[in-house]
Amino acid sequence: MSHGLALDHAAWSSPWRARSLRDKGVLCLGLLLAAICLPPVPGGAAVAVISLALLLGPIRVGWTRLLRIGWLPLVSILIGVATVAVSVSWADGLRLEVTDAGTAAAVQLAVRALAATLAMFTLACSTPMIDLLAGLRRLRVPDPLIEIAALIYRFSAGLLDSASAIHAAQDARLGFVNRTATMRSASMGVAALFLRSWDRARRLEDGLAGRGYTDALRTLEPARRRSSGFLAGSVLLLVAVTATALSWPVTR
Amino acid sequence: MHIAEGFLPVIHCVAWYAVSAPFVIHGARKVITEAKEHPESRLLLAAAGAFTFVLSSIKLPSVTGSSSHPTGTGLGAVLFRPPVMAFLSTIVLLFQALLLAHGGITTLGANVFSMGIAGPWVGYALWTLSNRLGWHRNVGVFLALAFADLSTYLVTSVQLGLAFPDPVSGLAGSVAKFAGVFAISQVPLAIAEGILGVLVFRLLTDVAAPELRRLGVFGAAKEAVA
Amino acid sequence: MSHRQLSAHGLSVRFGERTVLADAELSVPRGGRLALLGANGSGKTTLLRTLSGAVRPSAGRVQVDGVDLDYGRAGLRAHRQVVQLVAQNPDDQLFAADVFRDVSFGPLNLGLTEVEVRARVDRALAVLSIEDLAERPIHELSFGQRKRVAIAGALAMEPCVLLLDEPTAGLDPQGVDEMVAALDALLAADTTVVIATHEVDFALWWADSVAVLRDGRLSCGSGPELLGDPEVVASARLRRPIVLQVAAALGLAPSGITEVSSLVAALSPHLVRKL
Amino acid sequence: MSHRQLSAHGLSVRFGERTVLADAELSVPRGGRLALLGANGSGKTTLLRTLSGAVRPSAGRVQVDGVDLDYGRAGLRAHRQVVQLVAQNPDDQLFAADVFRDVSFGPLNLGLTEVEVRARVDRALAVLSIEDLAERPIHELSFGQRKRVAIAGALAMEPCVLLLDEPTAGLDPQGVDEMVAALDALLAADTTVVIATHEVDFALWWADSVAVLRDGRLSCGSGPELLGDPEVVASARLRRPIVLQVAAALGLAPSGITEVSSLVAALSPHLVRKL
Repeated sequence: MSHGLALDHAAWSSPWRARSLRDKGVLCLGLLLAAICLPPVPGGAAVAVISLALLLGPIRVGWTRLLRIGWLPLVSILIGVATVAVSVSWADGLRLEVTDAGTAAAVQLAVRALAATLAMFTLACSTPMIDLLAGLRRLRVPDPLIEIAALIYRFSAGLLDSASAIHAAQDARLGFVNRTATMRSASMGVAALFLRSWDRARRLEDGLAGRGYTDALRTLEPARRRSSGFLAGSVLLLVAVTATALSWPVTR
Repeated sequence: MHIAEGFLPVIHCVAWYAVSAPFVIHGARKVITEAKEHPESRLLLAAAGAFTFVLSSIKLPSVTGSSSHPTGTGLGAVLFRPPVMAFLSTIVLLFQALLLAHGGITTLGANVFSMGIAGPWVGYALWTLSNRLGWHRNVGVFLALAFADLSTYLVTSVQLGLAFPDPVSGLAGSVAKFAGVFAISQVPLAIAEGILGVLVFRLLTDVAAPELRRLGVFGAAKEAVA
Repeated sequence: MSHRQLSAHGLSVRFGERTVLADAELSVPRGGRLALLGANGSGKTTLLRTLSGAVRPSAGRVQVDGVDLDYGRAGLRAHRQVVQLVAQNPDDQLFAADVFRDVSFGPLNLGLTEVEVRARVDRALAVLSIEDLAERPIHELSFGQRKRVAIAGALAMEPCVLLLDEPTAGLDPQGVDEMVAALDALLAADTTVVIATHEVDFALWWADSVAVLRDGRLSCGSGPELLGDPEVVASARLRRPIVLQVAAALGLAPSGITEVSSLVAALSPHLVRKL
Repeated sequence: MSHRQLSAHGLSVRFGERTVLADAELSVPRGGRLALLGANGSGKTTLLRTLSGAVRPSAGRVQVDGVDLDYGRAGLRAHRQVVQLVAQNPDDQLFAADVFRDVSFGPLNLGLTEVEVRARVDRALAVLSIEDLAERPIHELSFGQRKRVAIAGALAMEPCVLLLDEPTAGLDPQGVDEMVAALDALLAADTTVVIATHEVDFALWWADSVAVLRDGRLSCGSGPELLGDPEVVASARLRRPIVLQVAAALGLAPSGITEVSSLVAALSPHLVRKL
């Protein structure tokens, strides 16, 4: 975890990792779909609450980690929502104003984006990237593409560590003391990273040849637990959310 | 700045997926052909993808003193060509969404179009044009990187503007609004990315000439000149 | 695994103008522990790579049971099931996201069925006592753990001979202990183990026999004899192991001294009284 | 360079839930050789990074001449001219194309004139006896050479204290000799040298004093005393140095024993006769 990707670490340590992708996929992608398809209130709100309960409950992300993961999308949602809320016009000089229609659209957007983000977290925090790629393979995405994606994942971890080590070393020698130095440091760092990623690939190719690598990077998939109960429960939950959301305006 | 998860209405999500798909499939086909002809290129393509991913997650100083993430797609387009970048950017954006919570799955199609297709093609077009006009390589690199970055953000502004027309001033207003928030603040960053690219390229020609030759970067420059 | 006789005769390797190995002779003792000693850049890694079939010698030959290594596709494929090389840096060999997937790579390339592959992975992890790491992501493992995973990946090919490049480099004392336990388990599982190292104290203690690389040539023999010889270690740009330095300073013959306890045993008769 | 007093008081560092350092106290002896010992993952690197200002402690403080380190921009900038850290892996520190350009990186950032930068680079290369490498591309250098270039890069900042993380890791005996000569040259140039290592034999021989990291806490003292204590080394997940193992097996007190010659000297009076 030295590279500090909190989402990645959460996924690998989640109790749900051993569940089959089919089960998790139906639930998590179902929630995501509900978040963007259903009216934000109550559909999106319900998805947000359910996702939050799943994340803090069975997926065991924990509050502190969730905040650490969540602040970046939260900030970017807020900037976007604020931009939608404020209207501009320039017919008679530049004017900024907040209209009722703008505010309503902004609130709807905020709820939908928040719900979708939390729904996406249920997948990202319970399923390592590599399992998702294995799922894509089963969806007939060609092998070479999956292999390259899996290697990108593996290389990225080491390269992120290199990037932070280079940054620390440059900082220690005052590499970010002013703008000129910063530009020089950044360019040297990027060039060094390029060479390192290239070198890494070459050396790995050598190492894999000894293990019989010719034209495919086949590996065996670890066993995963399928549960029809889990699947049925997920479907029921999604149906319930959808039904409630669609009948909401009628019952009110 | 990618479009966050859940930010676009469902129709827009589907539409951008549909618009991006042909480009990504075209890139993926090229990648598959390359991987089948030269098995070792899988590892090199993966190195290129990891490089792009890490580049997009490190901070870049801006001329104004604030800092932001470079898109890296201009550099990628020059080094690895736009079709390959369309594929690699899709992977990188998927990773950014699921590993960094930056971007999203529902907005992946839109983000791929701005960062993986529009940016690289604009950058590559300027790189080729500059080479053809016989301009200095540094000019080509600067233009490619700066405008790949800038066009990515402009396209993002248009995408958001289309999704959220301003109740007062309509589509024009909303695009101007988002461009104001994202693209204008991006101009200094685009310039910074362009300058950085020139410096990086100078270093790479010093120490990585064989690698660049293998990628065909020098060849492209020469071919375009001739 | 049945023991196979791996040997090299008149092996020369040249890279451009540089001669790395010159007429090297080596016969790997079956089922034993051989330590290959040499300074950095002395050609240890090249020798291991040549033995594994990854480098084709400019002259001489590598043999298994007296039969020359055939550098064709099928020949190399067969050779990889006899000899496996574990690189010094585990990241040169580990490519998958988690341990289980990575170790399964080699056996899958052998064209085995899924059941057989699963069994091989389980066996390899068990020999190295890293069953508990099976589902862990490789990028979260410590350096020592990654080293053992890389060994498991090679072991799953079920070779008769395992060549390890600097297996203890970068490991702290506890890491070395764990590596020694792993090597013992390999030997117990009937694998011949060859390590390349410059750590003379460790090599003297661990190995049954040693081979020292000097100017591209190999001298083979017993540890105390070769590593206790000031002329040999100097020309190999190594140093004498500490216990042999002590023995020499006190005028004791090196033979039989491989570690602290054998040094103390050799010394005891000469002490005035038990201190 | 004038000597400055680097010290740490009540230093605690936590990463998330993990406590790496807990209330560590350290006073670096001016102009001396301090070895910081600990197993992999014991927090050696974190301690060095905290002393260098790269990591901000959760509690406690780092001081220079009794003045708290100020983590503002200017404070850190001043601190980096007092303390420099050399990472274990030279490749994490070398990013320029050739040696001259790499070593000049720090001095250039200090805003010195070209003449001054050139003078500093020349001095640093001279101290490490690598003037002949100045124009060489870094990727052509051996591992040991790269390690010395990384030290030259830190030295060109002209710090009073140089912290080296595992300076001997991965080096063969000749590489270690060259590193020792480089460290001696640093000391002769009035630099205080602190090394972090798990190589107990080397640390015992080289250092004037040692600090052992156990469960995030530091124990400081003399090498023979601390490293000869079975309880200390066991709880630090280290081992006793070989000469101290021999001394203990023979019933000799560890004090004063740091290498083969001092062991032999301590032993001689107890021998029946010169063997």
